[in-house]
Amino acid sequence: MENLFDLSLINSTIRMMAPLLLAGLGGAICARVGIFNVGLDGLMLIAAFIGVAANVFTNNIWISILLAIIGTMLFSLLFGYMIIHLKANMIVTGIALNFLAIGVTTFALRTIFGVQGAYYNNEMVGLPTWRIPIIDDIPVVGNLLSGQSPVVYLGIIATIGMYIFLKKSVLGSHYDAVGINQVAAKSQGVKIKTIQYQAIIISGILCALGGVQLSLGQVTMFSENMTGGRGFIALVATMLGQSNPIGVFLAGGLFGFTEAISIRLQGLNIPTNFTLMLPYVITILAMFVFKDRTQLSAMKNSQGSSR
Amino acid sequence: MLELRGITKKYGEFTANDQINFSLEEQEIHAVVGENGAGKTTLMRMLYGMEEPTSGEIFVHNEKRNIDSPNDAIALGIGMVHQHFMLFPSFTISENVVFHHEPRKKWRYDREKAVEEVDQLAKKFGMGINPMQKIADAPIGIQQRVEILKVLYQGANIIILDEPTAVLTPLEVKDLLNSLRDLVKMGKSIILITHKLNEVMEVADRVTVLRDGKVTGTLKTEDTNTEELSRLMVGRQLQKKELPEIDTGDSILEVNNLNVSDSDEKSLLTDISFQVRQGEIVGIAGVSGNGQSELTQVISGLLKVSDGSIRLNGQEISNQNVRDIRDTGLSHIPEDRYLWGAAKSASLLDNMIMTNYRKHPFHKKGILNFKHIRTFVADSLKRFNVKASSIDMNAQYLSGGNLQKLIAAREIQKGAPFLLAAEPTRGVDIGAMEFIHEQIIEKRNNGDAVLLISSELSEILALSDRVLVMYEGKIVGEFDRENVSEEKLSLLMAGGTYE
Amino acid sequence: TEDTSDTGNSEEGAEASEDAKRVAVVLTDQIGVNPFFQQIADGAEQAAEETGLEVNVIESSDPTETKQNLEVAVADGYDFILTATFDAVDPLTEVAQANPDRDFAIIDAIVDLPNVKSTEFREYEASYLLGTAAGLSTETNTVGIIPAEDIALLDKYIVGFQEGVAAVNEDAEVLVNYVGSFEDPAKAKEIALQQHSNGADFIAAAAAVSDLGVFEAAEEAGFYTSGQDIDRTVENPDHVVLSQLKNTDVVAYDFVKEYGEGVFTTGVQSFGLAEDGVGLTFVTADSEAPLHDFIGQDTIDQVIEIKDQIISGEVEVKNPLEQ
Amino acid sequence: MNKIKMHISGIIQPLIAIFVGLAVGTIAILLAGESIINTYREMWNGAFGSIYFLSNTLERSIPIILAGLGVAFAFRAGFFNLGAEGQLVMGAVTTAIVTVYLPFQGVLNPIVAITAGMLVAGLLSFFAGWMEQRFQINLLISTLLLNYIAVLFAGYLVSEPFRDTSSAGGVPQSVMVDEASRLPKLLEGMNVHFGFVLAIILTFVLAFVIKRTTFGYEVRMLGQNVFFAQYGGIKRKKVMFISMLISGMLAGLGGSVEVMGMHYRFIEGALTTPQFAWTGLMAALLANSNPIGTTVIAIFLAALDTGSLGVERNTDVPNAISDIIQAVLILFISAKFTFAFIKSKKKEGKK
Ligand SMILES: Nc1ncnc2c1ncn2[C@@H]1O[C@H](COP(=O)(O)OP(=O)(O)OP(=O)(O)O)[C@@H](O)[C@H]1O
Ligand SMILES: Nc1ncnc2c1ncn2[C@@H]1O[C@H](COP(=O)(O)OP(=O)(O)OP(=O)(O)O)[C@@H](O)[C@H]1O
Ligand SMILES: [Mg+2]
Ligand SMILES: [Mg+2]
Repeated sequence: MENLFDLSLINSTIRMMAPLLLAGLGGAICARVGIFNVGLDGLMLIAAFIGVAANVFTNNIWISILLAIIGTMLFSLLFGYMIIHLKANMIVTGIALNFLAIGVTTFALRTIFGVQGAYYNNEMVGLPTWRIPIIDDIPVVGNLLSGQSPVVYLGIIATIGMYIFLKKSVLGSHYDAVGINQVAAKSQGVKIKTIQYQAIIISGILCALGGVQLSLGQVTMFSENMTGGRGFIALVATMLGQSNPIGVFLAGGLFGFTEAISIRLQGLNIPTNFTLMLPYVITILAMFVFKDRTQLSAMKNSQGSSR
Repeated sequence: MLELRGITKKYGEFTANDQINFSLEEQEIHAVVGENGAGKTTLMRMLYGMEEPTSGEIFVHNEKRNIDSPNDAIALGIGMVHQHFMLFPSFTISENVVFHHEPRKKWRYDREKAVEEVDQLAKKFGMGINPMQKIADAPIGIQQRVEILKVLYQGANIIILDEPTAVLTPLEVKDLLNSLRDLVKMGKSIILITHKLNEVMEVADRVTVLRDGKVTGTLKTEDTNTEELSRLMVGRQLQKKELPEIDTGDSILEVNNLNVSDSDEKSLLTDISFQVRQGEIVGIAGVSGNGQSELTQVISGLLKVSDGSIRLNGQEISNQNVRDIRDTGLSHIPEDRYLWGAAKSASLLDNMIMTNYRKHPFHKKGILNFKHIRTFVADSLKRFNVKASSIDMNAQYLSGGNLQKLIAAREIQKGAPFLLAAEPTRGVDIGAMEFIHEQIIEKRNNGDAVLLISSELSEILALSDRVLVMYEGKIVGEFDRENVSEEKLSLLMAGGTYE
Repeated sequence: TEDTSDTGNSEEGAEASEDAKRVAVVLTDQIGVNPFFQQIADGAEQAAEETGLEVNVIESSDPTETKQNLEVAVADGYDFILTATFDAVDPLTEVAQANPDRDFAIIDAIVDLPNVKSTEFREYEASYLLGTAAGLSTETNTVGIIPAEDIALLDKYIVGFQEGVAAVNEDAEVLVNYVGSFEDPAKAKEIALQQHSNGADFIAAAAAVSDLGVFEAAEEAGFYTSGQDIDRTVENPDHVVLSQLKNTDVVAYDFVKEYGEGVFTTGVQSFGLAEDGVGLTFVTADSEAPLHDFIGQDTIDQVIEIKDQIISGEVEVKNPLEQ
Repeated sequence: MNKIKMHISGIIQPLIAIFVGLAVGTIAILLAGESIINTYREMWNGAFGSIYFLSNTLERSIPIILAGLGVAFAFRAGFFNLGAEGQLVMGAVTTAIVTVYLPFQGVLNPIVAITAGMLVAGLLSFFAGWMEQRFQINLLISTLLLNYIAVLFAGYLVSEPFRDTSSAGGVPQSVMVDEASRLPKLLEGMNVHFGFVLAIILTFVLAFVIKRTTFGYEVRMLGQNVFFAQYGGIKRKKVMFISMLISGMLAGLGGSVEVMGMHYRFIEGALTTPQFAWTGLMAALLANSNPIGTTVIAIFLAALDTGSLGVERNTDVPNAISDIIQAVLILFISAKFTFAFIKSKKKEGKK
């Protein structure tokens, strides 16, 4: 109990939230252009696998990440093609993508490595941890912020980058426009499909990083279905954060934090199933505080803009 | 400067445009008129690159062009103000105007410059707007201006306006028509689609009439008149009707000291009092956005009353739920047929029984009686001239005018003692308008009470026994049918005082 | 599906060898979920090869599938059907009752029927040994165990471990943190790091696939850990310093071999330290990996002594599920 | 003319989907080095090869159908209920506990126990609806999160207070249902049980309610256009509460009958591992929330599952292949294929 709040808690939070944050940002960029991406979990799983497979064959972490990104992008393009060109139902496609990811990775695990369940070997090169020169020397903060995997830093950079992109860039405002009123954007000559594909590709890249962080950052191995539903939690983070990068960051942080806390609470005499529930309960409670205004205003908008 | 030759557009078996020839001269206002579904919008969408013609050719400045996307159109100097607004509610006015042609510093969006440019542009064309305002907070008239500014910002020389006046108040219409004239003076050419022939006569140089996808005539406005145009449009002569004198009876709707505020305590309606009696049509005139929508909603139970009372048929109905109010005796033609009035993806049948489904013999013990319903719906649609291929088709495939007739049919058929008719003919062609007007008058003649809320002054003047004027949430004037004039009303509607 | 014969198809199978008896191994989960399943399949296959039986391993992934696979195995005419784990108890009970003339066996759970041979393992005896080894070796007087889920079944590992630690080291604290999943190595790693930061220098992994996360944490943070069911020390002898053993392969091998040799009898068997059904590396079985100094031969010698006491009955380790 | 076209495109689409699904499966089978025809034959046999296999398929479809119907019903009213999984599990665990503690066995016992299960599941879904109505809590998030909570809570119930301690296993499961109270099997020695009859009856009841009753009309109109429904005097709150309640009850029933007709107890994970709820959700979406369509597709998806069991038993093909085939099939069924084809043809024709 005395160890409930300590430095390692924050460290632990950052580690746990990184994949959620990355995939959540992927969900957010899709949501911005009017795509509800339920396939985040599948995309992460694919990336986690490719990252490990590539690592085994190349023994180079950077090439592994690159290949994971390319492979995941292909899958996200499949998702995009289905929903944009073939007008398939987004949710069905997303769920099917998740099933497909489980099938493909399990199948590949067997056919490529001849093992089932999990694959790891000692020669694999995991993500390094980076010490950030100046921050590292600051007493407490250094311990917290330095010494994480580069992908974690990428997650933070992606959050800020996406925020700037959406708020400050011209293209970002086009993304928003596509999400708010597709017909209007189209009538002004915006290439809706191009933008949606871009968003889906970005989402693929972000999920790939999330997946790689899972299989090469947090651990260095692949196990079947190792995302364990993190993609769905990322989806929750997307929605709770109202598709705003900062919001997603906070939502992911909340989730990572409560999960880290919940492990520590196991020391108390509470049945474990209840401590495991904590992140979900807290998230629901958080929704009472952070009302989903986008939904409310969407309702209002539809009233205002219709004639 | 623009010419369409032999344009044909087919949707499957259906021909929306049939061998259309059309030309636009430099600095001309060329009106396009036609009934709902005549093919006006379709034609313009092809010109703007949003639809592909099945056959035919488009010439711009005597060169044959393929317009495959709005980008092509914009590049050729063609801009379009759509029948339905193409705006982003959560964006500001300036963001909407410069959209897709944003001023930038490298990749960055230069919002300050956008505001500046839009401000200048608006000043140049004499349109008062606040570039920083959000579209969601802007009244419809302003939104319309934003649409035009958008086209101007893109540097269009050919401006297509698809029914731009349908949602505007008389004053706003006047403003708009003036702006159009100014635009032409500054070298623009304009295609104006409208249902309102007086606007055509007032502002257009030439007019092309469409009927069933074909051109039935292209005329100079100097050489024609509204009667001729009407005949070309509908293929028959329209006749005007008079309101017969009848005795008014008990008051059906009584509104006393009604106050409504929004969630921020801002007053939307202030101290409204009036009544509507049996055998009477009371018209509420006003520039839209002055509380008419709120009044409609509060009477029909969609909005909460803050203070005061509303009595319908002798019963207090303020803050009752919609169902109870309807059961007390309300029929309601809503102001926005797509938002409130219908479910687009539901069948005509489903749309038609909304007011009746809870009554016998429409259901027995909660089970819908389709035998009765089908004959009822088929009969009603026939009686109200709704052109539809089947009662099972989706409402979205009905043209706007026909859908409006369906809604009118639904509400009038109900036989309630009070009809709340909000913008009952907005954006509807003359034939349909005439028909709906006749039905409203007939209802009055049967001794029912009608509250007519319309931003269309001619409609108010044509139908009302009594006229109330609303301005900024208050009733600022009342006239009897005999001593009402358009000027007096316009003055009050604009916030002026009279005498 | 791992066939040793050409195909497992019923018609073709019969053709392949006229009189070869056929064995079905119906597993209640995917093999990959737990090395334990792999062991059963391997043991059965080896015995089948030696005795000229035909064997087909069938994986299921939920109780309904298990039941249906058992039923189909009966219908397809398999002579002997082997299954495993408690998840198979309900389905097997039903199927075995309906087919009294067929032979069945279940590993790691008991189905008390005349045509079923059952085995249970006394894992808690091995856990106890592991606990004593941990209690003797710890330098921080803090050890941990990371089970998959908070379910009574896993008390066989947890309680035995706790008792073992307490028996040799009164001051030692035992941290218990559940992963919440058998297949989440990332979370298991996080928990292991957490326990380590709370002072644990030895952490027993008891969470199937999730164990890999604990091993990684050990390597990264520099503490010691142990594996479960099979000898995991070979994978990383510097950090995985012990492994609790559960010789399901031996049992599976025995059962199939007995059947192949025609000496199969039904009934209930219990495997503990005495029967060499469970054990601990270096204590009951040698390992290819060298013994780590953290444990040390001294400790091993003491643990061997305790093992002998358990076998002789001098020390009694109770089944935590019957306490 | 148009109708014929629509019918043809209605058939072509699934055909293309099946073709692509099988083609992808073929590639995977080739990679695994197995006989293609043999694999597909085993798949067919596993799903429909005999009455026994058909009965397995039908049995498997029961929770999928019921979860799917639940989702479909809420969806018809415009509410996206992603909580079928939690509702399924809460229904099952409640039934499993109630049946054991009821003082009587026999016909009445399952009726009471199943009703209790449905009620609890219904209330769970109702709770999400209430939070949406009262506090504007996004239904998608709340139902998704409640799944985790419900599954963990049910797990707690059967690993602590209501665990079956009679057997030495120590696995989290409830006490066995008394034999007299179990739902009957439809055929001797076959797995399909009375729950299937319930599911089919409810399919038609639901189709009838949605299409032919005033309440169904309110549900449909609310789902099509909230504003229109409000304008017409339909009470959103009432319709939402009732439809969320019914939606949850249907999913809950799916869990309850699995307990009373198949497993005879609540076993942790037995309803979540097979992804019943998500499969049901897909069935509902693929069928556009039409109850009869949902049920037909649910049976088809169940057949893919049982078919893959056949593949698993009789070939060396990793059963992950059936996951792949399934996913691809679903992907392509939901695609608007014919549309895209006709469109591209038209364009080519013109150029
Ligand atoms: N995408 C489409 N698919 C099929 N038919 C269409 C489509 N768009 C328009 N139509 C049909 O083409 C006809 C002409 O439509 P159009 O929009 O051009 O009419 P309009 O003259 O603008 O009418 P209104 O005055 O009501 O706006 C209508 O009957 C309509 O049903
Ligand atoms: N996807 C579509 N398929 C078939 N017809 C369509 C489609 N979209 C629109 N239409 C038809 O296009 C026509 C024009 O519709 P639009 O919304 O432009 O104007 P409207 O509703 O007819 O307006 P108004 O009555 O105000 O002139 C309508 O007849 C409508 O039925
Ligand atoms: Mg129109
Ligand atoms: Mg039009």
